Amino acid sequence: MSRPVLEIKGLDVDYGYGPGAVRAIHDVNLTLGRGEVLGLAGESGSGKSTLAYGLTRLLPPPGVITGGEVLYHPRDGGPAVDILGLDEAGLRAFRWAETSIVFQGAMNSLNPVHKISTQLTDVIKAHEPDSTQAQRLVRARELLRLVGIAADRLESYPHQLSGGMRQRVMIAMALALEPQVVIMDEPTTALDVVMQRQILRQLVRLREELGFSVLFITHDLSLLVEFSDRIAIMYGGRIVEQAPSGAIYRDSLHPYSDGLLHSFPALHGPRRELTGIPGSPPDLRAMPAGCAFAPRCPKAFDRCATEVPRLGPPDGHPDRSVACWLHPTAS
Amino acid sequence: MTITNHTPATAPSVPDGVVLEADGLTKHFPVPKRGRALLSRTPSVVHAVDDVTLTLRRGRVTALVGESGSGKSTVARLLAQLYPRTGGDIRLHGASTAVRGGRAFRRYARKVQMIFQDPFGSLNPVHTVRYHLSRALKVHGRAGSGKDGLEAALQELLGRVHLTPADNYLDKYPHELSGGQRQRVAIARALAADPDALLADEPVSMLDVSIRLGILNLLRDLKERLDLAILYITHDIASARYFADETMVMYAGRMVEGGDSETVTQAPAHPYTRLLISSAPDPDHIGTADREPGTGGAGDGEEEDGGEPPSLIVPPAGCRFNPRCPMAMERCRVELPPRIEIGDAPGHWAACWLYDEETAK
Amino acid sequence: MKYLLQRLGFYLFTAWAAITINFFIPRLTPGDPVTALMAQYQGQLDPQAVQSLTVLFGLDKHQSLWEQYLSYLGQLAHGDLGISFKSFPAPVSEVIGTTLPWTVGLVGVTTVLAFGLGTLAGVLAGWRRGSWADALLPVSTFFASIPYFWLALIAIAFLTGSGSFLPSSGGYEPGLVPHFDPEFIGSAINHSLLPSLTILVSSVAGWIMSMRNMMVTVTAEDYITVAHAKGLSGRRVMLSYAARNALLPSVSGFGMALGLVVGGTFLVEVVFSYPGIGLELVQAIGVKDYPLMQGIFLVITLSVLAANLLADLAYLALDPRTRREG
Amino acid sequence: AISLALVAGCSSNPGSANKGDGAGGGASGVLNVGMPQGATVKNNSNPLLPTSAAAVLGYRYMIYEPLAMVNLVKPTEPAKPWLASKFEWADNYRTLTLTARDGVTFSDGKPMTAEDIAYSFQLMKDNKALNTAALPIESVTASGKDVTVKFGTSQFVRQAVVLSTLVLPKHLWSAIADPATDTVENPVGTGPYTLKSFTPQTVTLTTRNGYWQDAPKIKELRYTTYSGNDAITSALTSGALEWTYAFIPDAKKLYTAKDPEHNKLWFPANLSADGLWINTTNKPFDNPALRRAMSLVINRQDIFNQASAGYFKPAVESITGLPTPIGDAFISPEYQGKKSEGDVASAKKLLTDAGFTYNGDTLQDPTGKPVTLTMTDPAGWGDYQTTLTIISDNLKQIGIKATPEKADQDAWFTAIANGNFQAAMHWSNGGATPYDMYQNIMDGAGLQPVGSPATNNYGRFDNKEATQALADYANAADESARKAALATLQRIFVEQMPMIPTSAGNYGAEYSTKNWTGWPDDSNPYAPIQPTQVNALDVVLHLKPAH
Amino acid sequence: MLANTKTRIGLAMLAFFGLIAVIGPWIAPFDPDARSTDLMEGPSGKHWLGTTHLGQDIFSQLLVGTRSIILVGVVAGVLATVVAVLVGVTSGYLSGPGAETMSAISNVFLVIPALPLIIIVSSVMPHSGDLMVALIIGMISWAWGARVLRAQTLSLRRRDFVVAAKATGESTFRVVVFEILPNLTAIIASSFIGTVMYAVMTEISLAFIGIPGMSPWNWGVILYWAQTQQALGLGAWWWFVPAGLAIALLGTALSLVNFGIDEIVNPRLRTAGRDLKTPAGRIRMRPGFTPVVRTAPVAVPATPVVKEGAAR
Ligand SMILES: Nc1ncnc2c1ncn2[C@@H]1O[C@H](COP(=O)(O)OP(=O)(O)OP(=O)(O)O)[C@@H](O)[C@H]1O
Ligand SMILES: Nc1ncnc2c1ncn2[C@@H]1O[C@H](COP(=O)(O)OP(=O)(O)OP(=O)(O)O)[C@@H](O)[C@H]1O
Ligand SMILES: [Mg+2]
Ligand SMILES: [Mg+2]
Repeated sequence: MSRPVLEIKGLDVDYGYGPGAVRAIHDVNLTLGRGEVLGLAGESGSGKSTLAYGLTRLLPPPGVITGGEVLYHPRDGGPAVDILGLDEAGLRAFRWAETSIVFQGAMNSLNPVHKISTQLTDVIKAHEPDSTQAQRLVRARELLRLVGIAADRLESYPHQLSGGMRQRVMIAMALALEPQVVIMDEPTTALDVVMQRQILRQLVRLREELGFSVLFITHDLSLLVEFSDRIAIMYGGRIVEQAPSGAIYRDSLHPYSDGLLHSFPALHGPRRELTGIPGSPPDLRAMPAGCAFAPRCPKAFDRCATEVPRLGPPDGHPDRSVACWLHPTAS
Repeated sequence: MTITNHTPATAPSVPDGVVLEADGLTKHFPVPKRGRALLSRTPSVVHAVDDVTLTLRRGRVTALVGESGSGKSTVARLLAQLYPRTGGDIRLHGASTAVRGGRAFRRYARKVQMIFQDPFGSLNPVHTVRYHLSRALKVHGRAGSGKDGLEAALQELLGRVHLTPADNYLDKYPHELSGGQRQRVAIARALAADPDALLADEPVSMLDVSIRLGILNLLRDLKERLDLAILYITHDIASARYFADETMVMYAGRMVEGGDSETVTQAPAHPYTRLLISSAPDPDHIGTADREPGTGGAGDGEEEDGGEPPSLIVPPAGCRFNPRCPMAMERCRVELPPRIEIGDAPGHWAACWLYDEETAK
Repeated sequence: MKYLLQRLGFYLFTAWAAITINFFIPRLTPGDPVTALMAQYQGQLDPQAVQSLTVLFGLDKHQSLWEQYLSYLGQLAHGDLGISFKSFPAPVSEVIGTTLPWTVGLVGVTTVLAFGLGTLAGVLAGWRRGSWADALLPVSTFFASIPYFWLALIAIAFLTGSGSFLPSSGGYEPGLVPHFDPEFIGSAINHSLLPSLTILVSSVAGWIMSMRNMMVTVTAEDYITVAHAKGLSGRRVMLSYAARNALLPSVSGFGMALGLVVGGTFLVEVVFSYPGIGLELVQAIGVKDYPLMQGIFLVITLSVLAANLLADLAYLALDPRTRREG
Repeated sequence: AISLALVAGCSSNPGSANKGDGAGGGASGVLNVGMPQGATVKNNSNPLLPTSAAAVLGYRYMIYEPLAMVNLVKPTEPAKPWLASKFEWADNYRTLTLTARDGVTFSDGKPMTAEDIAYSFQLMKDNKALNTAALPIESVTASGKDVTVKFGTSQFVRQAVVLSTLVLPKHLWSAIADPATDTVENPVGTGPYTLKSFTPQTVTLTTRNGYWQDAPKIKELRYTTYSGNDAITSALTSGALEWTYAFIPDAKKLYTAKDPEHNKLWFPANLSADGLWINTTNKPFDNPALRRAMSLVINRQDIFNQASAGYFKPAVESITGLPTPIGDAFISPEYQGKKSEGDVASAKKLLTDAGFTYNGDTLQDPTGKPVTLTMTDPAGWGDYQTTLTIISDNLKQIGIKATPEKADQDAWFTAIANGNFQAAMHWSNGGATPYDMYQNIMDGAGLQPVGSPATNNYGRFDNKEATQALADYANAADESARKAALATLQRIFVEQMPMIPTSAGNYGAEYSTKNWTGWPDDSNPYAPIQPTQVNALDVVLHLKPAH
Repeated sequence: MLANTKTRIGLAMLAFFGLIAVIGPWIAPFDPDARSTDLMEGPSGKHWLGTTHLGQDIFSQLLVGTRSIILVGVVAGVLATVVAVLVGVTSGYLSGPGAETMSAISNVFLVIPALPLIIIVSSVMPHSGDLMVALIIGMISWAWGARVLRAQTLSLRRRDFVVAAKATGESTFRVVVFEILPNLTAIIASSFIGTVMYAVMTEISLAFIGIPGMSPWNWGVILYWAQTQQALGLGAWWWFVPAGLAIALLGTALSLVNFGIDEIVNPRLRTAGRDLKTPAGRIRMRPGFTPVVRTAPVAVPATPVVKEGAAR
C-alpha cells in the first residue's frame, strides 16, 4: 500500500463509562489507503457503525472513546493529525472538509424543514466563509449534476424527493468539499436493487474523477465483494479478517468470514451450497474469554476458548491479516 | 442447515393441489384530491395492484419479486383479506371468497395466514410470546382443552419453529428476543391457525444475512413437513432463486413475468426482469460495480433520472415499463401486453410485446 | 384546498355547537337577570324596580327557550350580539369592544412573551443538558404548580404599597382618559407590569419543559448528527437544525394557549381588577347577563378557533412536509 | 351584605396616589368618589335607568335634582323643598300639588318650568320600564307654576319616593325616541355639575355656571369604579379615594388606624333590619316560641363586631326589630328600651314550656324529632357567612344544629323568592317609616305558596291581623290610626318573631376629612352620607375645603 | 419508573397527601368550624398555623380540607380519563361518521370556555357536594386527553402488530382493548395526572371565588375566607400562605410523577446527558462530540493529544 490516508490504531470504544460500560470496539487497527474502497462487513451489532462514528467522534451519548488514535494524513503531505486529539473548533473545521459521512437513512439525514439548497450551501459556507452565496449555489448545482439530479431540484424539500434521490443528495453533499475520505454506513440498504445499482455506478465514477477513499459499510456481502477493493470483517467489536475482496470471497481464512460468505445465495452461476452460522452473536456484556467466535465456531479448539487471537498476516499472505488460531500469524 | 436444490426445476403442477387463487385481482387506493384535481370529476386513485393473477399450490413456494412500491405487500394483504379489493376474485379451494370481519373472516384466516415484513413491528411490545401464541390458538379453536392442552399446543408450536426449549421463550417479551427469534414467533403465530396457505411478506428483509438463512430454511422445512402453500415476497431475487419453486415479477402494480424460479432468474424474458437481475449485486463481478445494468443503453445523468419508477396515480399507458424500457416500441406505449408464453420452459410467460408473434414477424 | 374546505367545515360546526352550548347552559341555571341585578344593588334599588327592569330587558315577552334560541341565531347572523343587561343599554359589542383590547394587550402579549422566553430557555436547557440549565426545571415546576391567583396576591402584598411604583389594581391611572398619549400609555404599561410578571412566572415553566423535551428528542435525530458532521457552527446546529424542528409541536400548543388568552385567565383580571373581558365575564355571570355572557363566550370560541387556524397555518408555513403542491 | 363575590386583590398601601392630571385632591378642588361596582362601559347618564353609569356611580344626583330632599337618617324630619318650592298632599296622600321653583335653569341655560316637572311624572306614567318605583300615577296636570299629580293609592308611606322624583328637561327629553334605551351622553339637568369626561374607569364632573343655589366649593367630582372592596380599601388608605361606600373587614386596623385624624366612617342605621329570615311553613319553625328562643340566644354584639367589623351594620337592640335611635320615635311605649337579648336558661324554658324536649344536648320538637336548621347565603357574602357561623354557634347552646351553607347568588335569590329555604340572612326593605320593613316581613297581601316567587314576605308568614294592620297603616286617615296600626304590628312582630333581626341597614360611607370637611355625622346628621343616595348632592353642597 | 428519583419523590409526596386525606379529619386538633376567643392570632403552640377572624384553627382546616381536594382531583381525573379513553380510542380506531362525530364533539369541548361553564353549571346544582363538582370538572375537561389519545391511536392502528392481530382473527373489541390500550398506558397515565392537576386547580379556584357546592372545607375555602377578610392586608400571612404552599406542593408532586411517565413515553428523555467523572476531570457528553478518555497510554503519539478530549 502506498501512503495511507487514514490510520486507525488500537481504537477502543465504550458505551457508558466506568463500571457498567460496554466495550463495543476492541483494539481495532485499520488502514485506509488513498483512493481505495475499504469494505466493512459483519453481523448486525458487530460494531461497524460504532467504528465509523467513533473515528469521526460522532457517536451519540453514552459512547466514549477510551483508547487508541485515528491518524489522518493530509493530501499535501503535511504532518498527520490525530482526530481524537482535536478540540471542538478543530474538529468542526476538520469535519466534512477532510472526511464526510453518508448515513444509512437519507430521509433522516436531511433536515426536513430546510430546502436542499440550504443544506448544500450551509456546509460550504461553514468551511469557506469567504464564498458568496451565488458561488455556493453554482457549486450546489454542480454537485447535483454530478449525482445525476436536475439542478431545479435545488429548491425542493427533502420530502419531495424519492428515496433514491435523497440518498444521492446526501452523496452530493458528502462530496461538497472534496474530502479525502467518505464514510458510507449502509448507504443503499433502504433502496431497491435497481436504484442501488444506479447509485453505486455513480459513486464508482465519482471516485475515479475525484480520487477520494471510501469506507463502505454494509452487510450485503454480494454488494461488498463487488464494490470494494479490500474487505475487513468484524465480529464482536474486533476486526477478525482483512484482505483484498477477491481473496476473501474465494478463500476466506477466518471461520466466521467463511460462514458469512456462505450465508447468502448467489444469483448467477451454479447453485452453491449455503451454510449458515449457527448460534447467536455474543453478548457484549459477557464476552467469552478467548476468541469471541469460539462458541459458534465449528473448528474451535481448546486454545480458542482461552486466548484472544491477535490480528496479523498469516503465513504466506503478506497482503492480508486474520485473527484466528487456525492461522497463526507470522510474528 | 443446508439448502440444496432438491426440488426439480419443473415440478409437475398438481391440479387439485391448488389452495389459493387470485384472478384479475385489482386494488386502487383513493387519494385525497388536492389543488386543481378538485375540480375534475374523475376520482383520483393509486393503482397499487392491477389485474394480478396467481395461484398458490400445496407444498410449493411462489415468490413475488419486484421493486419497492410495486404492490407486492398489497397483493399479500388482499389475499389475507385485510383490504377490500377493487376488482377480481380470490378463490380458496376453488370457492370465491370475500369476507370482511366477523366469523367468516375468522374461518378464512384459519386457512390463510400472513407473516409481516417487520419482525420488530408485528409483535405487540406489551405482550409476551405466550400471549401472542395462545391468543392465536384460542381464536382458531386449537388451544386444546384446559391449561395442559394449551401448554402442550404452545410447546408443539414453538417446537415447529425450532424455538426450544419452549419454556425459555414463552414468557419473554418481544424486546427480549433477537430479530430472528421474533420472526420465528411471528411465524409460529401464523402456524397456530394450522393454515393451508402462508403469505410471507418479506419475512427476512430486516434480518441479518446469517439469520435470514435460518428463517428461509425454516419456511422450506415447514412447507415440506406441513405441506403448506407459501407466497414468498422479497426484493432479493437471489433468495427467490434458491427458495421458491415459482417466481413472479411485479412492476408498478402489474405482473410482468412468471415461471419457475430457475428459468426466470437465469433466463429472464421481460426487460424489467432483466434490469432487476442485472442490477442485483453479484460477487462474481468483483470491482465491476459500474457495469451497465439491463441489456443495453449507456447511462448518463439524464437517463438515470428517467430511471425513476412511474407514478401509480397516472400510470403510463400501454406497458407500464415502457418509459424506462430500452426496447420500447410504439405498440408498448399504447397497448397493454397480455401474458405471452415464452416457450423456453413450461409455464414461463412474460407480459411483453417482444414475445408476441406479430412483433416477431 | 379540500383540506382547507374541510377545516372550514369543521370550524363552522364547532362554532355552531359551541354557540348552542353557550346559549343553553346559562339559561338552564336557576335565577333570572332581574333578581340577579337587584341582588347586585341590594338595598340600593327600589324594590319595586323589578317590574320596570323586566319590561326594560324585554323579559316580559314570554318566549320559549327554543324561540329565544332561534331569534338569537337570527340576530347573530346579522352580526348583532344584543344588548347587555348589566350595562343596559350598551350593546354587547360595545362592552366587548372596550374590554377586549385590555385582555389581548395584557394576557396576549404576556402569552407571546412567555412562549418566547420559555421556548428560548427550553432550547438552551435541552441543548446543554446536564449544565446549569437543568436546574431551571425543578424551580419552574414549582412555580407552574402555584395557583396563579395566589402568586398574584402575594405579589400584590409584597411588591405594591407605599414606596413601590407598581400599582396593585386597575388598567391605568384613575384620572386618565384612555387616549394615545405618552402619559396614558406609560400608565397602562406600568399597570400591566405586575400582572404580566406573575403570568409570566407561572406560565413560562410549561414552555420551558415542553421545549426542552422536544429538544432532547430532536438532538438524537440523525440530521443533527449530520449537521455536526458537516462541521457547522454550534449555534447554527442548535438554532437552525435542532430548535427549528423542535419548535413544531410547540406551535399547536401555542395556538391553543393563544386561544385561551381570552377565556382562560380571567382570574388574572379579577385579582388585579384589570379592566379586561375576563372581569367583565365574571360580572356578567354574576348578574345573569345572558347577552353579554353569550357575546363573550362567542368571542372566546372564535378566538380559540382563530388561534387554532393560525396555528394550522403557522404549521403549514413552518413544516414543509405539510405543504401541498397544486 | 357586601355583594361582589368574585373579587380579590389585597393590598395595604399602593403608593400611587392619584396623580392623574396633577389633581391630588382639595388643592385643586377635586373630590374623589369611588364605587366598588366594576367598570361601566357605556357613557350613559340617563338618571332613570338603574343600570346607567350615572345611577351605578351615583353621579346622577349631581346633575339632576329632586323635587324635595328627604333626610332618611331623620325620617321624622319634614322634607326640604328643592326644585319644588312648595308641595302639598291632599286627598289622603293621593294628590300632590307642587310648585316649581323660580330661577332654576338647566345647564343648557333654559329655565325649568312646571312643564318639566309634569313631563317627568308623565314619562314614568307612560314608560313602565322607567317607572322604577312603580308609582301608581293616574294623571299629571300642569297649570302655571303648579303641577298636580294624582295617584291611585295613598302615597303616605311612599312620600319620600315621590318627592325624590328627578326633574328632566322636557325640551330635550321629548326629542328622545326611546328614553329607556337611548343613551344620554350629554346630560342636561338643573344640578350644579355637568359631565366633563367619561371613561369606563373614571367619570369626571365639573361645576357649571348659573346654579340656582350657592355654588358648591368643589370644582370637580371624580367618580372612579373599583372592581372590589379590596381595591377600594387600598385606594382609601392611599388617599386616592375620599368618599365611598364599601365593607372593609377589620376597618379599624385596615382603614381608620392608618390616619385616625382624617380617615373617618359614619354608618347611621336606616329603618330596615337585616336578620335571620325563617321559612315559617317549615316545621317546627312554624312555632313562634322556637323563633323567639332563637332570638334570645343570638349574640348581636358578636355579629356586629366580627361580621360587621364593628361598624358596618349597627346591631339592632330593640326587640321590635327597629334600629335605634333612628326608629325610637316609632317604637310603641310598651317596647321602648326593651332589648331582644336573653340568656340560655330563659330560652330553654321558653322551649320546654312550648312542648320541646331535650335529649341530652339535642333539642327535640314536640313530636320528638331533633331540631335542625340549614341556613343558606350566597358564598360571596362574607359578612353574612360569618354571621351564619356565629348564629350556628349560638344556636348550639340551645341544642339546635344549625348548619351554614353557601349558595350560588342567583340560585339563592330564586330559592328565597320561592320559599325554598329553611333560614337565611337577608335584609328587609326600608323607608321613611317602619312600614316598609314590616310590610316586607309580614304582609299577607301578596302571600305566595312555597314554590311561587314572592316579592315580599319570603318567610311565608301568614297572619291576618298583621296584614290588616299594614293596610290600615298605609291608608290611615290620621296619625292616631297609624300609631295604633304600628303598635299592632310591633306586638305581632315581638310575639311571633317572623324574622329574627340582628342588625340594621345603613346609609353609611367612608370618607376623608383631609381635603374636605363638613360631612354629616352623628353630631350633625343632616343627610345620609352614602354617595349613591339622592342626598349626596346635599352633602357635596355642605363640603368646604379643609385648609 | 421507580428508578427515577424525581418520580420517587413525587410518589412519596402524593402518598403523604393521600394519607392526610384519609386521616386528616381524625388527627385535626380542633373542629375546623369551632369558634374560639383567639381571634386572628398567629401561629402558636396551641394553634400551629394560627386562627381566623372567628378564632377557628387554620391547621385543622388545612387537615380537614385535604380530603376534598384529593377526592375531587381523583374522581375528576378518573372520569375525564375514562371519557377521554372511550372517545379518543374509539374515534381513533374506528372510522366512519360515528368516529368523526365523536372527534367533532371533543373538538367542541376543547373550544368551549371550560372554567366559566364549570362556574355556571356548578351553580345549577347547589348542595351537590364534592362528587358533583368532580363530575362537572371531569365532564368538561376530558377533551384534550381524548385528542391526544386519538392521535396516538390513529398511529397505532396502522402498526403492524395491530394489523397482525386482526389477521390472526381477533375481534375488533379485543384488538382495541388488548392490543391498542396497553400501548397507550403511559399516555393515559400522563393525561390522568394532568387532569388531576387541572381538577385540583379548578376546584381551588372555584372555592376561592366563592362558588358553592363543595364540602365546607378545602384549601380553596381557606383562601376564600382569608381573602374576604383581607388576611394579607392585615398581615395574617399564616392564614394565606400554608394553603397556597400545600397546593403548590401537591402540584409539584404530580408534575414529578408526570416526569417519570414522560420518560416512559419517550425513552430519549431517560438517557439524560450526564457528566462523566473521569480521572481527567468532568466531561460532558453531548451529541456530535464524542468524548475521548484514553485510559491506556498511546504507543506513538503522532500529534499533541489534548487529553481531556471534548472541548467546550
Ligand atoms: N447506546 C448504546 N448503549 C449500549 N450499547 C450500544 C449502544 N449502541 C450500540 N450498542 C451496542 O454496540 C454494538 C455495536 O453496535 P453497532 O451499531 O456499531 O453495530 P453495527 O455493526 O453497525 O450493526 P448493524 O449492522 O445492525 O448496523 C451492538 O452490540 C450494540 O448493541
Ligand atoms: N393504504 C394505502 N393507501 C394508499 N396507497 C397505498 C396504501 N398502501 C399502499 N399504497 C400504495 O400502493 C403501492 C404499492 O404498495 P405496496 O406496499 O404493496 O408495495 P411493495 O411492493 O410491498 O413495496 P415494498 O417492497 O417497499 O414493501 C405504493 O405506491 C403505495 O404507496
Ligand atoms: Mg450499523
Ligand atoms: Mg411491502
